[in-house]
Formats: sequence, C-alpha cells, structure tokens
Amino acid sequence: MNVYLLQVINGIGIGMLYFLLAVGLSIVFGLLRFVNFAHGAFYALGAYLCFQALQLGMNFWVALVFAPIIIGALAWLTEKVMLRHVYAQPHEFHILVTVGLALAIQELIIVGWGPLGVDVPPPDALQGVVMWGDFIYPKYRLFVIGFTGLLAIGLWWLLEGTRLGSAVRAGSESTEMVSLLGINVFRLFSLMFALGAATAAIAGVLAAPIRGAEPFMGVEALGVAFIVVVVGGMGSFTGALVGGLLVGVVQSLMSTLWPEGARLMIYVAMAAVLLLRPHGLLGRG
Amino acid sequence: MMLDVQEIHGYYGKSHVLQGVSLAIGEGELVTLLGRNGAGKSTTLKAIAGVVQPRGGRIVFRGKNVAGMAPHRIAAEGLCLVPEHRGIFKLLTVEENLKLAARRDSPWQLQDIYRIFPRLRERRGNGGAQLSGGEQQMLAIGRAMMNHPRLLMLDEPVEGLAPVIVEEIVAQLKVIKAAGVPILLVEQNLEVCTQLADRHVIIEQGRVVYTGDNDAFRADEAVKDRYLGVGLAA
Amino acid sequence: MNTATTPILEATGIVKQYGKFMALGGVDLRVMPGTIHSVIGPNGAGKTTLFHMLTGTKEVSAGRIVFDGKDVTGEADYQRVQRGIARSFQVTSLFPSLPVRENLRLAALGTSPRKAMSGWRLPVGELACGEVVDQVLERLELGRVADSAAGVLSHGQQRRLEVGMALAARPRAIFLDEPTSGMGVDDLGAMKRLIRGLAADHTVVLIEHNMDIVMDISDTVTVMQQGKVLMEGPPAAVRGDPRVRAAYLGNMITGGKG
Amino acid sequence: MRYRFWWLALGVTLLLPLTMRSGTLATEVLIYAMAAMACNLLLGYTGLLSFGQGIFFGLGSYAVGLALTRASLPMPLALLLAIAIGAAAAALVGWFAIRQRGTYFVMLTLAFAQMFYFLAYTAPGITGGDNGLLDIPRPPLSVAGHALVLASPWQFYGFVAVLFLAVFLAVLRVTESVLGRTLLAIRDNEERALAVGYNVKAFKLLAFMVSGAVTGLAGALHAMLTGIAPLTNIDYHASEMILVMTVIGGTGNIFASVLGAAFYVLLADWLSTLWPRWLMLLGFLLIAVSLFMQRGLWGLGATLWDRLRGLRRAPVTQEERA
Amino acid sequence: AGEALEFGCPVPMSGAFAANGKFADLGMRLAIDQYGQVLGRPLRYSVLDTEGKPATAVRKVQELAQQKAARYFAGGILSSESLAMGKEAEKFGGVFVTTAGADEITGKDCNRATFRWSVPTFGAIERTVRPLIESMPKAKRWYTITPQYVFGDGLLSAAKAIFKEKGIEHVGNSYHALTEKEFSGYLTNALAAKPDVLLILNFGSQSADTLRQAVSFGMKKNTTILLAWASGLEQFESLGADLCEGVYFGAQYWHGVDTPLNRDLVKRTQAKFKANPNYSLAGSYICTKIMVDGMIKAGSADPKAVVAALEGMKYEGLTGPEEIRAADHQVLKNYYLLKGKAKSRMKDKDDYAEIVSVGKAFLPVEQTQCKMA
Ligand SMILES: Nc1ncnc2c1ncn2[C@@H]1O[C@H](COP(=O)(O)OP(=O)(O)OP(=O)(O)O)[C@@H](O)[C@H]1O
Ligand SMILES: Nc1ncnc2c1ncn2[C@@H]1O[C@H](COP(=O)(O)OP(=O)(O)OP(=O)(O)O)[C@@H](O)[C@H]1O
Ligand SMILES: CC(C)C[C@H](N)C(=O)O
Ligand SMILES: [Mg+2]
Ligand SMILES: [Mg+2]
Repeated sequence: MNVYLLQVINGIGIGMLYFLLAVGLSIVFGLLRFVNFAHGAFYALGAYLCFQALQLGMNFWVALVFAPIIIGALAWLTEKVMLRHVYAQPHEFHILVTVGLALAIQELIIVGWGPLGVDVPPPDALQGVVMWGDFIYPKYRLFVIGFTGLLAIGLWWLLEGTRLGSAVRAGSESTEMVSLLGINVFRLFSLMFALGAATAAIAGVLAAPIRGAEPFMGVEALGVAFIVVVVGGMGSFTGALVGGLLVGVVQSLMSTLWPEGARLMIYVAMAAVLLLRPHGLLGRG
Repeated sequence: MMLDVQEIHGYYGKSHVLQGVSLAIGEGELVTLLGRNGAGKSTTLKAIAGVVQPRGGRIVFRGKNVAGMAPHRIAAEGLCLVPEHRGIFKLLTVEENLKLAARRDSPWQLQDIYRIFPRLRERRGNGGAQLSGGEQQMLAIGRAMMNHPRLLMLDEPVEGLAPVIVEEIVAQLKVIKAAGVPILLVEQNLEVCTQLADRHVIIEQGRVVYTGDNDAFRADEAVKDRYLGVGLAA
Repeated sequence: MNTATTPILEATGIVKQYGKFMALGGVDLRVMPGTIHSVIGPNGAGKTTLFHMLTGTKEVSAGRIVFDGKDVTGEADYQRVQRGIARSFQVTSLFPSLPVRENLRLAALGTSPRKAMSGWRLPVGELACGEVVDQVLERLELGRVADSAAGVLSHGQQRRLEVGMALAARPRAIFLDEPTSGMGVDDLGAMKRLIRGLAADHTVVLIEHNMDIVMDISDTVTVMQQGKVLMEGPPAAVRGDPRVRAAYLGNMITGGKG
Repeated sequence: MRYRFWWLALGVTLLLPLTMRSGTLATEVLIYAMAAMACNLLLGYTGLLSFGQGIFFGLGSYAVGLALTRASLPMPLALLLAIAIGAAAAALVGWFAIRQRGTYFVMLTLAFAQMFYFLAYTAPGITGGDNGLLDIPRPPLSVAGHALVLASPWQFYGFVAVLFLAVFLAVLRVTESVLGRTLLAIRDNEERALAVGYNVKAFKLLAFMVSGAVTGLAGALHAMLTGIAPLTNIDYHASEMILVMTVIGGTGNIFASVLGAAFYVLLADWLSTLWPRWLMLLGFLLIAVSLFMQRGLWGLGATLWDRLRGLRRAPVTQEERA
Repeated sequence: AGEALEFGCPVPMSGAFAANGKFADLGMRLAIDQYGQVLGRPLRYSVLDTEGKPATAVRKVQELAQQKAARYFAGGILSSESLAMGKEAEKFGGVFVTTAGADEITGKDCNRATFRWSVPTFGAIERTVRPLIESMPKAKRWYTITPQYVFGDGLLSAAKAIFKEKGIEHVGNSYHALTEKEFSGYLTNALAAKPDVLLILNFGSQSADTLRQAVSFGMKKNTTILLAWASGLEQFESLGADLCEGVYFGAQYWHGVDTPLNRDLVKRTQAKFKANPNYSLAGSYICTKIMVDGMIKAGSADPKAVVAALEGMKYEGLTGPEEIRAADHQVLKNYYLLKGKAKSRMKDKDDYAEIVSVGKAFLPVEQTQCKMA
C-alpha cells in the first residue's frame, strides 16, 4: 500500500488523540471563557492513574473508567475551592491560578511516582499489530481511533444538543442573568470544568500505552492542544475535531515528505489559518 | 401580602444607595415604582432579586424571608426580574434563549410566547446579538414569562420601544396581571403606569417618599411635579 | 431654519445584509445642513443599522455615502470622525472606569487622534481640551459628577454622558440613537431643549421613539419600516399619513407626557 | 506626573547592592523588572494579555549576541539593534494577534511564542540551536574618551541600573502621556474608542512595539549578564515567567512590576536551595496570590499602608493606576 | 585543617532532567564523603539547581564562585548547560568536569577549564554500530531516527561513515524536533523501508518513546533495534524488561562492569543508598574524583596546577584504565554495547542487560576542531 495513504491513516490516529486532548480545553475556555493551563496536568495525571491501576493489579479498562471519574471529581473540587473565586477576575488570574495548579500537580506527580518516566503496556487484548498487505498498524491505535470517535459523538450531543449546553454558553456571557432565570450557574461551571478535566484524563489513559507516563508530558500536551484549538477555533467542538485531525495528518504526512519540517509545517499551517480565518477554522466571531 | 419588603438597605461599594426601602405587593396587584434617574429603582429590584446583597431589613416572599438568598434560589421561588438591560444571551438563538427559561409548570409555553410576539418566531434562529433593541425587549419579557413568574419585576420594559409595540406589551402586562400574577413595575412612562397600576410607590434618594393608589395619584399633580418633575416636560 | 439646498449627507441605495437576512434593502437619505432630521420606525425597522452605515460602525453591503461632498463609503468610523461625524449609541457605551471628565476629553481629542499618539506629551493644556469639556459638562449638567467614574452613574446620567461623548467631538453632523431611552420624565424636557439647541451649530440626525420630542423639534422625519423608507416629510405630514399611523404611531398613548 | 514612583525605583536600585551579596542576582532582578514593566504596559494599560513576551526577550538576547560576536558592533549599537529587533518582532506578532481580543489574543500570542521558539531551535546557524550562542562578551563602555569596564558583576549592575532607571522613567512617562490615557480608554471600551475617532489597532500596535522594544533591551542585557543567549530565553517558560511576575506585582502601576520581578526572582532563587520540588511551593504561591492578592503585591502594600493610616480603601481608582 | 574546599554540583534538580540531577547529587556526595579532606582541607559541596536552563546554571555557578570562592564544579547533564558553564568556569579560572553529550565540549568549544568524562558521539557510534554490523553480517539495511540538532547530527554522521565503509545500505533517516513525542509517523516511514536494523539516535525520554512505539509497531519481530545513546540503568527502569528484551543499547556506564573501582563504587552505593549506581550517579562521582585526584597529584588546590596535573593523567577509572587527553581534555574511556535480557534470565532486579562488547574509540585530536588557548 502507498506510504502516503499509510501516513494519512496514521495521521487520523494521532489526530483523534489530539482532538481528545484539545476538546476539553476548548470546552473549558470556549464556554466558561476560562483559560485552563492545568489541562495538561490532568492529562498527565490520567496517564499516571492508568499506571497506578496496573500496579495495583487492576486492568486497563478499569483505569479507563475510573481515571476520568477520579480526576473529574478532583477538578470539580478544585473548581469549587479555587477557580470559582477568580471567575470574576480578569484573564491573568485565570492563567495564574491554573499555571500554579499545573506546577503543583506536576511536582506532586514527581513526589508520588518519581522524576523518571514509567512504562504502561497496552491491554493484552490489544497487544500486537494488524496487517493488511504491507499496512502494519498497532491494534491498540486502531482501538484508540474507534473509541475516541464514539466519545466525540457523545460529547457533541451533550454540548450542542442539550439544554445543559445552551445553559453553559449563556453562563459564559452573564452568570448574573442565568441565575436570574433560576439556574445554579456555579454548578454548571463545576460540571463543565470537571468534564473538561475528565476528557483530558481519558486522553491521558489512552496515551499511556503509547507514550508511557512521564511527569512533564503535560506541558508538551498543552502545547499541542493549544495549537489544535487555535487552528480549529476556540470553543468550537467541531473545531477541535477538525483541528486535531488536520494537525495529526499534516504531522504524519510531513514525516514522510519532509521530516525536518514536520513541526514547522504545523506552525505554518497555524499561521495560515489565523491569517485567513482569525477565529480559527470553525471559531465563531 | 405576596411580597413584603421591609426596611432594606443597599450599597455599591461605599455609596449607600438604598436607605431603608419598604414596599408591599398583594395578590394579583400591579405596583409601579417611580422616581427620578438615580433614585434607586433598579437597585431596589436588584436587591429583591438578590443580585445586589440587601443589608438589614427583610424581604418576605410568599411567607418566606428570601433576603440574602442566592439569586437563582430566589428566582426558583418564582420571583422573576427582567433587568434594565434585558440580559439577552448573544451566543444563544432566540429560541434557545426562551427554552433556557422554560419551566414545564409555567402557564406560558414556547408557542404562547410566539403567539404573543410573532416577530420572535420569525427571528427564532437569529443569535441574540442580531436583534433590534425592541426585539430584545420582547425576548426578555417572553423569556421571563416562560420562567413561570409568581411575581414579575420589570425594569423599564417599554424603554426604547415603538408605540405600537408598547401598546402590545401593555396589553400583555394586562393579560399577565389578569392571570393573577402580581407585578412590580419600574417605568418612566406615566401614561403606561397609570393605565396599569393599582398603586404607585415613589422613591427618592433611596427612600420611599410617596405611596398612593392609582386614582389618588392620577389626581395629585402636586406629587407628580414634586417628585417626578413632570412640570418640566414640554 | 437653514435653507441650504445641497445636502450635507447623502446616502443612496444603502443595503445591509446580515447573512441571508436583509436589514436594509436600499435606503436613500438626504440630510440638509443645520436641520434636525429624525428617523423613526417600528422596532427592527433598521434605524440603528442605518446609523451604523452612516457613521461607519459597520460596512455597507452596497450603496454610496457622501458626506460634505466627499465619498466616505469606504472609510472606517474613526476616519469619519475626522470629517465631522459623531454618534451616540442606543445601548450606552462609555469608558466606565474612567472619570466623566476624562471620557469627554478623549472624545474631544478624538478629532485629532495623531496628537494622542505621543507617548511623551501629558494630557494638559491644549491636550486637556479644557473648555470643550467644561462646556459639555455644564450643558449636560454633569458637572457635579465630573470626577466620578462613568460606570457608577445612574442609567439616566449615563444616557446624558452618552450624548456628551458625541457633542465633545464638536462634529458637523451628530447622530443620536434614542438619546432619551430610559430617561426620567424630568430629564426629557431638558434633553429635548438640548437637542433643539444643537441645531444651531450642528446638523442633527435623531432616532427617537418619543413622538412628543420628534414631532416637536424635527425639521424632517423619515419613517422606516422593514429596512425600507416608508415615507419622508415634515412632522405634520408624517403625523397625518395613514400608512404611518398603521405601521407605527398607533393611537399615541405613549406620548411621554405626564 | 508622579515622580514618586521613580524615586521608589531609584530606592530599589540603591537597596539591592546594600542587601544582596550576589551582583549577578541583583542585576537579574532589574533586567526582569524591565521585562515585567513592558508586559504591564500591555496588560495594565492596554488590556492586552500577551503570552509572547519571551519572543522579544529571546530575540533581544540573540540580537545582541550576534551583534557582539559575529558583527562585533560597539555595545551601544548592539543594544539599539536589540531594541529595534524587539520592536520589529512585536510589530509582526502584533499585526496578527491584535485582530483578536481576550482569550483569543492570549492564545495567539502563546501560539506565536511556540512558533518563534521552534524557529530559533531550527536555525542553529544563527541561534546556535539547542546549544545557544556562547562567548557573548561584555565590552567596556567608552564614555567621553575613557573606557568604563563592566567586567565584574557589580560594575555591570551599575550599568544596568542606569539603563533601568532611564527605561523606568520613559515607561512611566508613556503611561502618563496622552498615549497612555488613550490606551486606558481602549482597554475600557474599544467600540467607543473607535466611535470617538481613535484607530484602535494602530494604538494597540504602538503599545505592543514599545513593549517589544523594552523587552528586547531586557533580553539583550540578560545575554550580556550570562554571556550566553540560550534557547531557554525564548521558550514558552520565558513568556510565562514574565507574565507571572507582572501579575504577581499587580497591574495598577509600573512600579508594581518591579516589585513583582524582584519578588519572583529572589523567591525562586531562595526556594530552589530549599527543596528540589520547590516548583510545587511556587505553584501553591501562585494559587494563593490569585485567590487572596488580586491586586498583586502593590495592592497588598497599598492596603497595608492604609491600614496603618487607619483608613480603608475602595476598589481600584484612577488615582492608583496612573 | 585549613578552610574548607568548596565544590559545586550544578545540575537540573527541577525540570525535565530532574532525575539526572537527583542522582548526580548522590554521586558527588559519595565522592566527597569518601575523601573527606584533601591537602589538609575539608571538602564541602553545594548542589545548584540549574533548572535545565543554561542562563540559570551560569548565574548560580558565578554566585558560588564569588561567595564561597568555589573553583571546582562537576555536573551539567544537558549539553547546553555544560557548554555555558565550561565557558564561565574558564572566565573565573575554575575547573569544570561534565558528562554531557555534545561534541563541542571537547571540540570547537573546548577550553582549559573544561573536562569531559563521557565518550563523544563518534565513539558512541563506533563502539555500537560497528560491533553490531560485525556480529550480524546479513543485516544490510539500516534506518535511522535522529533528533535534529548538533548532538543528533554528530551521531548520524559518524554512523553514515561506518555505513559507507562497511557497504551498509542506509535506507532512510527521519529527523525530528527535540520536543517530539509522537514517532508513529517516522516509524510508518521506517516500516515502509523494510530495514534490518533500526538505529535510534535520540536520548532520554525521547528514545524511550521511540523504542516503545517502535515495539508497538511490531518492529522487534523482524528488525534489530539499536539505541546508540542510552542513559543506562534509569532508562531500563523506566522502560521495563519486556520492552528492552533483545534490544541493543549503547551506554557510557553499566553497574555490571567488572573493574576494581566500579566494584568499589557499587559496594559504596549499595551501602549508602541500597541501590546500584546509574549513569548520572557514577558520572558525577567519577568527575568529582578526577578533580580531587588531580589536586592530590598537583599537591595544590590552585586550579591552574590542578588542570596541569589532570592533563595527560592516567588512572584506574570506572571503565578500567582511563586517560585524560591533554590536547582536548577528553577522557579516553570505554563505551559499552549492551543487550536487553529476558525477564526470566535476570539475576536481580537491575540485571536488565548483558555486555555484548566493550571498547574505546575517539577522533584524533586534529579532527575534534579543539583549539585550546
Ligand atoms: N454599579 C454601580 N456602582 C456604583 N454605583 C451605582 C451602580 N449602579 C448604580 N449606582 C448608583 O446608585 C444610584 C441608584 O442607581 P439606580 O440605577 O438604582 O437608579 P434608577 O432609579 O434605576 O435610575 P434610572 O431611572 O436612571 O435607571 C445612582 O446614584 C447610581 O449612580
Ligand atoms: N448583527 C446582526 N445580525 C443579524 N441581524 C441583525 C443584526 N443587527 C440587527 N439585525 C436585524 O436587523 C433589523 C434592524 O435592526 P435595528 O437595530 O437597526 O432595528 P432598529 O430600527 O434600531 O430597532 P429598535 O428601534 O428596536 O432599536 C432587526 O430585525 C435585527 O434583527
Ligand atoms: C544523554 C545526555 C547526556 C545527552 C546530552 N545531555 C545532551 O543534552 O545532548
Ligand atoms: Mg434604573
Ligand atoms: Mg435601534
């Protein structure tokens, strides 16, 4: 099979992971107008919880279910005790508090699991590779594509199709007015922040067997997520999807066409998008 | 008494805006709150709705003291405020705006609102940002009605509305009133007030300086001149 | 009343498309210098949108705008200010955290923005625009609150400052979008006199729902409906016109009189 | 205009040598103070939250590095070059970023920060790539004939202190000027600023360039201080650090940024000797600041000061900002 | 006893290389405690957290030099830090010994103050690629994955030279950024080229990711994998035995090495930290030891004298007999080719690998571009 085709398929694989990384960020600051620099930390935490689960003799699937729940709960808590008190503040405080949170979590990870990375094997069922002709692809990565796809559908419905979704969008404009309609806006915000963190956690769990777990994986992931969101358009769910896939495929194709330029190409793509559509491909003005 | 406000005070930072406001509204009664610009009308409504924290005093609504409760809890009690600046959600379509406030038990459902304000049905797909001032006002009122108000507080609802629309809205307010929903109305337009109100309350410098029923108020030019300065109007 | 024959502002075939929705479907407007020209019409008729076009707040989809003999269609709002166009907004738009006086100073200096580009000169002397600011302050009776932040004024006070922002630019033509909306009845009279007074040295284009004011002080009234001009003429004619009554005025319960 | 802030700044430059043993550290404080001031000019006075200040800082370092090693320009020229590069880069980044507001703007500057980091990394020919530019000299300054040696840390401190005070005065003046006032207005309400005749984009761009220039100078001085222009001067963390300093200090006035920088640099230096996991402490500190010190160190100081004088204070007023 | 002799241990204690810093600290402590005092002066040392930032590193080295008159520094995990600190040490006339990787350290950026214990890229390739080729003559097709910066290019060009000489077909190379974590694209490429050997030229967590992902693409089956610049024990720990089984690793140091000094070091480390020494610990230990031995040899703590003494010094090192080449201050020592063991065959929890080949290989001084003032 043609290597470019392989790269496209592989790019989709990477892209879905990027999407999952970015979508939580997009939700949190598109809808809550809140820049969450701790997003990457939740992702790293997810990976480590996956590792921990295996250490404790549980299997990958348990981790996949519980890591997001635990981290979602954690995020819920942080939202209640910290973030809530800075919503009213200008952006710089959102940044300050979440940057602080990210630092704290990163260092806590080091204290808990050591500064060295750890390895996380994929679940036995997904060991090994599939082969069609000379198309060789890890089973596990195929699973990631499928699983993320389903997740995407679920999220989309939740955000665009439900009253909850519109309530949160409204809240991002005027918490006062939303509460005047008898809606507890703060609960909404906790909920959405927890949801964002949970998606990051899932991304972390899914990434662990591919990249292992490593205390600083969060920072790098955040960088990718930012690019994806900027390209796709902030606060736009489909934006995160398109952006993620675009970045993934570009990166993958470039590693055949012009490896030196793989990264550069992504930034160029970003610059191009911003030039033509300042709010990102699908961002609303 | 449906709503009984007793001696509430309100502050913005240090400035003491409400200096002991008391007023009461009975079942199915429509009371207007009048006063010059800056008298404290909006602040009074905000204090009742819990948006501005009232200090001291009590706010008894249907036998329950709601003073100091969170705005959403107060609203859930059925005490609905349509604020001065309408608070339309720009990121939501007209219909989403309405649905957001929807309450199953409300006598006014989506179709009722569209019947009352046909223009909203035409614009149902528009974002809130894409409405004219008047359309926004209609949406705000329609939304409040879907929220099942047990007492409605309107802050200058016909501000900036074309006369025909004003008439429509006045008519609607009458309907709402007829349905037994008491209304606390802040309004500059005396014509509208005297058409609707059972009683009038005038505040000045954050204090209630006059209370009287509609007929008495109609007759009493002195009061109007003194507190509302209508004399000045050409 | 001024009897010039060449309009100071001439807009022809103005079209504004919002997505598929047409807010303005080819509006023609000729405003004579030194007159008070009111634009009325039901909500959503397109009055504010028309203002956005004329003052350059938003771009036209089609049409041509000539101000004082120059084609300004392509110019942005901040450029049109230099030509002598100033406006107030229907929804109050001030510098809330700055003092009233500073709000007006900024508005006054806006007519020569290059001066404001100096990172060295302080806002004193000429750049303080003292006399203009003081004039406006006392014309709008805002002297008392001159030094408090605009954001803490009451709605009514803010509406007045809103008009002041336009005044401070000492424009040739001043566009007021519902200056009296939300004003106390006591202020109405004052505002009315104020606007009438403006006609002396400005051309005034006015959007207003308060018929009492419109009918009293306008030289010309343009009635809009659904993005088109329904009719135009002196107040009396407009008042009399059955179409207008049907479309708009109703039975005048809301004259705003006490 | 309020010279009292300048006196405070002067006080700091005199206090540091008296209280600190390391001239290098003291110099770093002043250098980051400049960077923070520049950041504050955007954040506090224009309402632009720039996450790309590291770009200008790093480019400043590279510029002076190249100028002194390859081109071996006289030092004042090299610094001017750094300033120019900083302003130019700011113009470029600004031109894109300024079309956006709020969160969008933050994201854009952040994206650019990553982009420039990557460019620097992929151009070893110019920047030395991962190794960075080495052997950046600290040539003596020839004033009126005789040469001023800047070899020792405290000598260089003196040089930087003079520049710092000059820059402080300049920035202070800008914030007090009509430009500064107009920027404040834009920060408050762009629509209105446009409607009264100001070309908002042009003004923002101007502010951005001033900020870029000052940051470029800071970066250049830092390169001369350490003798190297490493990749870490232009990476994401550089931007983050400058921003954090600024916010910690408080956006009320530019002296606040000096406090913020001093606090951050000294604290980090001290914490790192206590515990390898000191970043955790820093993290908690940042959280604490954003929860309990929302007007920054300056605000805290002001409040305490007033407490002493027994009067309480209303939320930020014009008075404090300018 | 005279006043204390100050040593500095400038290493990243925080940031991405915190792990290396942590062990480097232990290594120096071991050496300092072992000697206690030299020339009648007690030995002291302070750890300086470079945060992985060259600028910070330089600043803190400067400060220690000013305030505690410290002249002797051993550390620098990252090349960028080490290059910068070496220059700084030369400025104030100190001594700096490092284990960092970049060739410039004993190449075009060499200087009197700086010594480097670790084998440069040339040797690392010579002692891994060459023996591997010789051990599997049938493996003719090699594919390389290279981090795009000086360090990577050093390794790559050395490898290419050998390929040429041995008539190996270099079926492809993928450059990648220093921040890259996703290697599937490059691996897809590699797979398409059907190589016999996959040569991984990046280091640290990147080489871990590359290896992990290569294995997940099933490359272990019909491809031999060589990771030319592994960080040693800590890397095996983070990868786990299963991933490493059958994979070849190049290493500066291995605790299993059977030399007198290493046996001694292992004993001391076990006694003190209940663990085996890894590369960072051993490196920091030997770098410190070299300096102390230099002082003893010179009979003086004057940096100039010590540098002179170190130049050309021959001693029993961790890897056997080691020699400091006077011309470029490069330590001539062994480099190791290891092969990952199956879990079942591991004698103890650290017995991840067996030593396949050992040897020295260094560019002649003329080719190092090192010109000392
Ligand atoms: N957010 C605020 N912060 C500080 N002071 C305020 C604020 N809002 C209103 N005020 C002040 O409180 C007083 C009452 O304001 P309020 O809006 O209640 O008056 P009002 O009766 O509604 O006037 P209007 O008829 O113009 O709406 C005014 O003096 C106003 O300046
Ligand atoms: N940004 C927009 N996008 C789409 N449609 C818009 C937008 N702004 C206004 N409209 C539509 O254009 C029409 C005219 O709006 P405009 O604000 O000009 O009305 P108006 O005459 O000022 O009404 P009012 O007297 O209530 O202010 C309205 O139907 C409105 O829904
Ligand atoms: C494994 C490391 C010693 C490699 C070296 N630190 C470098 O940064 O290039
Ligand atoms: Mg009001
Ligand atoms: Mg309008």
